[in-house]
Amino acid sequence: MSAQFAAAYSTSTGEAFQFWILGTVAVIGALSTVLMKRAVHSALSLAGTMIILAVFYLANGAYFLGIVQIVVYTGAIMMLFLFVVMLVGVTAADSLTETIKGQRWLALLCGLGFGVLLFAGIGNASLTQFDGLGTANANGNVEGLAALIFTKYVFAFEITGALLITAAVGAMVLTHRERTERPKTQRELSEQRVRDGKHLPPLPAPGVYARHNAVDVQGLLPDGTPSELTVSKTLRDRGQIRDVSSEALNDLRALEQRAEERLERTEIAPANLKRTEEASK
Amino acid sequence: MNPVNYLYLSALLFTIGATGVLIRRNAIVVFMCIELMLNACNLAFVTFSRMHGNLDGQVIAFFTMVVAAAEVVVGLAIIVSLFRSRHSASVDDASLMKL
Amino acid sequence: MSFPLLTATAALPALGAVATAAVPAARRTAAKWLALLVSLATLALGITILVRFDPGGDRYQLTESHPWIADFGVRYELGVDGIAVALIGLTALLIPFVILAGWHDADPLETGNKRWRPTQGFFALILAVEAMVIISFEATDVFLFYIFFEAMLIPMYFLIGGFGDSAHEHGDEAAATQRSYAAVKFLLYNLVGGLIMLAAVIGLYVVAGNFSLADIAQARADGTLHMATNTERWLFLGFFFAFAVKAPLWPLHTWLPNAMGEATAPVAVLITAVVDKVGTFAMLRFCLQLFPNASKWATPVILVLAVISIIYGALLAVGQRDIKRLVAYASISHFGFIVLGIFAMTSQGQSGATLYMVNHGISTAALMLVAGFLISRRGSRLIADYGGVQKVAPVLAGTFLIGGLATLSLPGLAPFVSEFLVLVGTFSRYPAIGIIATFGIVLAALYTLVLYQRTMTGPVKPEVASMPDLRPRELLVVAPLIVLLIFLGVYPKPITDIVNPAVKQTMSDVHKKDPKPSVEAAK
Amino acid sequence: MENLIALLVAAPLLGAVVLLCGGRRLDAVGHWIGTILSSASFVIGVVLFTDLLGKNAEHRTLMQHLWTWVPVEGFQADVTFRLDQLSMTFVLLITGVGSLIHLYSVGYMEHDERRRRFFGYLNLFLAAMLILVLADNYLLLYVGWEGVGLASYLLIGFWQHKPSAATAAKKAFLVNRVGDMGLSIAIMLMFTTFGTFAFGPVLSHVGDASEGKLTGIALMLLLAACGKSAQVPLQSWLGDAMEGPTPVSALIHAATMVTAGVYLIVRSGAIFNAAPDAQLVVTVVGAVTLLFGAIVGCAKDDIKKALAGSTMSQIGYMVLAAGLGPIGYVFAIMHLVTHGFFKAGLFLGAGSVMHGMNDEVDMRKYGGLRKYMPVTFITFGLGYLAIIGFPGLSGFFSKDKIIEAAFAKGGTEGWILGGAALLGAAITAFYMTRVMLMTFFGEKRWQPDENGNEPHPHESPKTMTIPMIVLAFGSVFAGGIFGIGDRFLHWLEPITGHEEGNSPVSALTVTLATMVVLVIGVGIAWAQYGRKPVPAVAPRGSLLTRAARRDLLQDDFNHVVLVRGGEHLTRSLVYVDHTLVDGVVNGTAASMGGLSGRLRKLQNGYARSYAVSMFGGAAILVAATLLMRAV
Repeated sequence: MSAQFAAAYSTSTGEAFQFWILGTVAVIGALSTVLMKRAVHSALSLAGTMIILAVFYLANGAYFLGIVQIVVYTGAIMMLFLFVVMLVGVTAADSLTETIKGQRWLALLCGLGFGVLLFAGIGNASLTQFDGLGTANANGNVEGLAALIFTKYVFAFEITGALLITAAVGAMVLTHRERTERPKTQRELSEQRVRDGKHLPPLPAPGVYARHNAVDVQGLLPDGTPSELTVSKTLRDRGQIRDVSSEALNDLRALEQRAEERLERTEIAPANLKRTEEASK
Repeated sequence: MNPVNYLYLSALLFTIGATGVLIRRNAIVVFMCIELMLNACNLAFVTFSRMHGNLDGQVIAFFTMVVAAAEVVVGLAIIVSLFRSRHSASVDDASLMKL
Repeated sequence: MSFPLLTATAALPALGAVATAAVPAARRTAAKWLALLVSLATLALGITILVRFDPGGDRYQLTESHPWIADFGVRYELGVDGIAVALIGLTALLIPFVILAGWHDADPLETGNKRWRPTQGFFALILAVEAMVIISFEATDVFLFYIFFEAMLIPMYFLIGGFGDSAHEHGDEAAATQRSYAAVKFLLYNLVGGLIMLAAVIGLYVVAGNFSLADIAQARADGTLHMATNTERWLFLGFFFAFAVKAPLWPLHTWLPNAMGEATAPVAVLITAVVDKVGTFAMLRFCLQLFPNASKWATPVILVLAVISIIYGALLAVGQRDIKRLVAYASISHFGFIVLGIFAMTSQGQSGATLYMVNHGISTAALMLVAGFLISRRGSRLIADYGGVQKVAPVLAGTFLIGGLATLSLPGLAPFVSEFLVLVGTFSRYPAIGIIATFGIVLAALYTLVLYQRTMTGPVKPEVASMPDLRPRELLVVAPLIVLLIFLGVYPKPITDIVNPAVKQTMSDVHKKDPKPSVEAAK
Repeated sequence: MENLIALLVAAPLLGAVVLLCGGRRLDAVGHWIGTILSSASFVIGVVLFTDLLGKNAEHRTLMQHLWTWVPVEGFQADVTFRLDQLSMTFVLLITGVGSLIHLYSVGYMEHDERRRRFFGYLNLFLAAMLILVLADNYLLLYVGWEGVGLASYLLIGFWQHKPSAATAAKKAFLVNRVGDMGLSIAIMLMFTTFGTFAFGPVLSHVGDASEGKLTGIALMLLLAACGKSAQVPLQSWLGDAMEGPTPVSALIHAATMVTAGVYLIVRSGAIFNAAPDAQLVVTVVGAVTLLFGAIVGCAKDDIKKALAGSTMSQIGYMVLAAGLGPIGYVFAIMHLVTHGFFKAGLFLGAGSVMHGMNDEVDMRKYGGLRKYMPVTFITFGLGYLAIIGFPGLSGFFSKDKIIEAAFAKGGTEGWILGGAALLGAAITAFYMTRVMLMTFFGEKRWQPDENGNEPHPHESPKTMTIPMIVLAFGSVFAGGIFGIGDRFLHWLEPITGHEEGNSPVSALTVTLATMVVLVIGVGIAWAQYGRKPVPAVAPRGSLLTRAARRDLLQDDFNHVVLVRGGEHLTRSLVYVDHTLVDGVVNGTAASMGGLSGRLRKLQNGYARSYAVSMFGGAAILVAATLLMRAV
């Protein structure tokens, strides 16, 4: 691989080519992570950037890390992200308008200043010598890493193990809700419902008299008003209730128009007549 | 090409990530930006490793990944429980630090 | 090892404070009696110190010394010289009277105080103040002193802010606002002073390498510890500023009238007669001993400030409409005299100043406590609300008059001796300043007599017509103080004998000798 | 024998303590306790006097050291009493007149429910006054000095429910305090000059001190004397002091306390002798006051205030004499003693008149009282004759000597001072005759008051008349006993020293001149008040009369300059303290509050906002690191 010969001051043309193409894409990915309205898009952009970074790791002679980057980061962590995004709501888009006064300008100013400082720092540092990993990776990259991790860094390694376990336990503690009391029995629940005076019978079913039977359509109450209760709470929360109140009339109007076109009538019958006709059907 | 360019790229990504942390309100995106910053650091470590011709930089990057993984686990757990109680993943909603 | 008498004297009221605070909420009376007994026991220990102290012996006696924070050379070092003994005696003496005078001041039944366990808190705080004041007088380690010098602000803050009298012309709401204003003002003033002092304490450590008063003074005297002139002056100013706030010296005085006006009379006595004495005491003990050259350097300015305090305080006292604020301004005037005596750098001045601290404590306590009894009867602090009290409550008026006469330094009462010593001591070195300060005695007569005339004489006002005379408990508070005022007025020797050697030491610390009379043969 | 001296003081002091702390249970016997204890003091005084008489003139000084009062490095004040001829004279006067007035008060204050306390105060006064004259050093004298001031304050303000009495008491104390300031400065000066302030060392080493310092001391002592003895310019309190009960006016404000200034000057004679400039000031003060008091006395219609003016004037004579130095010291004291008798007698007489006239003090509402109260008339009349210097009576011997001595000062000063003293004698004759005529002669002029109570003039009870009679005896004979054969001169000379001045005029001439001016004064008074009826309402009078009625505008001056000025000063200072001194502090606090309010807005609780500051901080740190590297 090209990276293996990168002990020289300059890298191969292939790597340069790869760097400029993929680097640009990585920056675009990073930018879209920040700028995309929907979290899911951000996550996908980030995943792309990470894959590119994995390639760069490989190019820099870090074979083990490159693979780990793909497997752990892109494979596991980003999926975890996507999972949470789904949990929270894929479609909910963030508003990108800023609510804290001056926050965006200050952030951009700080970011710009910090970037300039970092660039200046790197530019000023006398990074003239590149040793390359030729000798280090001579016995294989994984073996080299293993030798370091299990000798020089064994203590840190053990501690990170502990950290991981703690984090796992912590995540469980945070997300798990301990049941601190006996669950209520059916009887108690029904009694509770009677006591509270809330909706005693089962919730009404969605859909209106066979005209629609989709779950996202509200059923009508006897007086003709649609009832939100008939739609499942999840859909309600997502704001995905379909309003079909005007659909029947539109259908009728379209039907009449078509009929008139066919019959080449010009006059439209009065509305009350139509209604009687419909009723007779 | 001078491999120093990797460092510039790393700096750029880090800055973008940092700015993202500051301007986004969705906690999940903020988290992603933090991941981006961590990855930018990792890139720098890997580059340093190549520069110095030893594997210490890669070991550090490896540890960074582990820590990042742990952090993501806990962070996402926090976000989930926040979302559960507040029905929102906006970091601005948690402005209880104000008296 | 001998019995740690000094520690015990300070620890007893501290333990008493804890015990008093722990008395169950319903048993208010038990808390009162417990506090009184503890303060009396402390008085007994104070008297033991007085007896055990040998005026002809070492400079610091009954010393105790234990390492405390070894890394910074901070030691738990106690020791008393004559000045400290006198002031410890004063403190231990006054606290029982303060407690007795404030017997009902924090009783929820009497005052409607809605605080949690007010009675227990009130008396525990008083005892805590006593403990801290006593240990400040005893400490010979600068750092140890500093800690308690600052710590006593905490209980004082709560005493001022938490337990005012309800005698406010604009009602309880306004009274509470005024009170918290006064308490915060007190705290801030003293904290600023304390912080500046802290900087100086640290500076002293940097220069001297330890905190022991005796060691540093010894090293300075030997010449082994050399301080640059400017360093010494800055350190001196740091210390002096804190003490001048506490004392208080013009123009750092404005917290005192607020604090004394809003606090209950016993707490006001605690402020002016006990706590403020730590300031003047510390000038004598720390400023002069640690920084003799800087003290001499600053003397002219300090004397001018002291004279301004005397005249200014007296003039403002004349202009007050509020009895307690009047006494506060009178105290400012008196503190001017004390500072004058200390910095006149004569034996008479410094002995007089020490004696003045004791006498001012007793006389102000007498006047202020009687004023407190008066105010509690009528529910007003305004002078204009009184008149003709003498007719209905002659004993109250009589004791008030004697307290007032002590304040104006009538010969035969204790403050005269000290005031005259201060004046003579000042005059013999700085005649002009001495003469200006003498005007203070005319003004003192003016504000005292005007106060007496407006409140006690003249036709009886209808509001005071049914005012009861002093009750036995109140008489028990005032009578001993008056007896003491008269006794120390005609026979101050017991105190001067204790104080004189210490003053001699201090004079030699600052390398000053009394000015010689121009005709020596006469002596 | 020395040990008795302390008893002199202790007896009345005990009385004061017992009476003031005793409570109501002593109400019934309190006045007798007071009287007995003051008489006891008098008896001890007499015993000591006989003891002194039995000794040689050189050994007539007894000292009693009681205890060390203020022992401080380089400063020694002892409680030591010194009884010599000078203090003995005073002791007898104070305890003698004092006891008589105690007796008189038993009757005078009979109807006052606070009589016990009155006697307590009187005893306190006696004790303080005795400390004053017995003290062996100036500091102890200062104790007595202020002690009598306190007693005077309490007694003038005895009827405190009257605002005028309370004000007068306060005024007396304050004006005296100004004088006391002089005394304390004098003591300080003595201390810096001599290192001590005991009489013996100071007075015997006067010669070693510079004249400038001595003049300073002397002038400060004079200031003190002016305050206590109501001399110009500190005389304004004496007239107001008449608000006190009459026995008080007789004892304190006529016979004893007000003469303390004279005592001080005579006692410090050595200092004054060495400071001629100060002496000149003393004589001027004395001369001015004797005329001032006399003029004021002429215009007052209030019998007590007329007598108060007279007191001022007579003490002016004494101060004048004391200012003359050794020529006059003895006569100053002699006049002081005789004055003590006749002025006390006059005041007691006035008190007796008031007692009979329902406490009326306006002489225009008297008239013809000689028929109603004969004893009072006779004793008052004898006092009157004594004070105007009727030949053979006390005043004749003492006052004439002073006038002689004034002339004997020599030079222009002698003429001026002598002239002033003569003029004073004339005016004295005038106003005393006026008082006499308006009170006891002419037609009755009293009217029923608004309640319809017409006064029924009557003679006073025995307890009151007996002291008056005794004092009248003193007024008549004391001068003769002292003056004839210069007995008093020989008695006092060892202490005060004496010189015969070289008078430009002979003693006989002076006596004759005095007689002439006396006749003129009496004649004018007779022409104005004896021949024609006295109007019951005071006529408007000339400008001088009106000014004299208002104490020659001194009070108005005080009011405008001192009282108003002082009020403005204190008020503006209160304002300054509140707005400026406190304002700076509160302003600092407010600006701190404003600043923190602004800073608080940064703490908006948004984590992102804090993150920006963290990020900014990191940027600054990086910049700093880079800069450090670059440098």
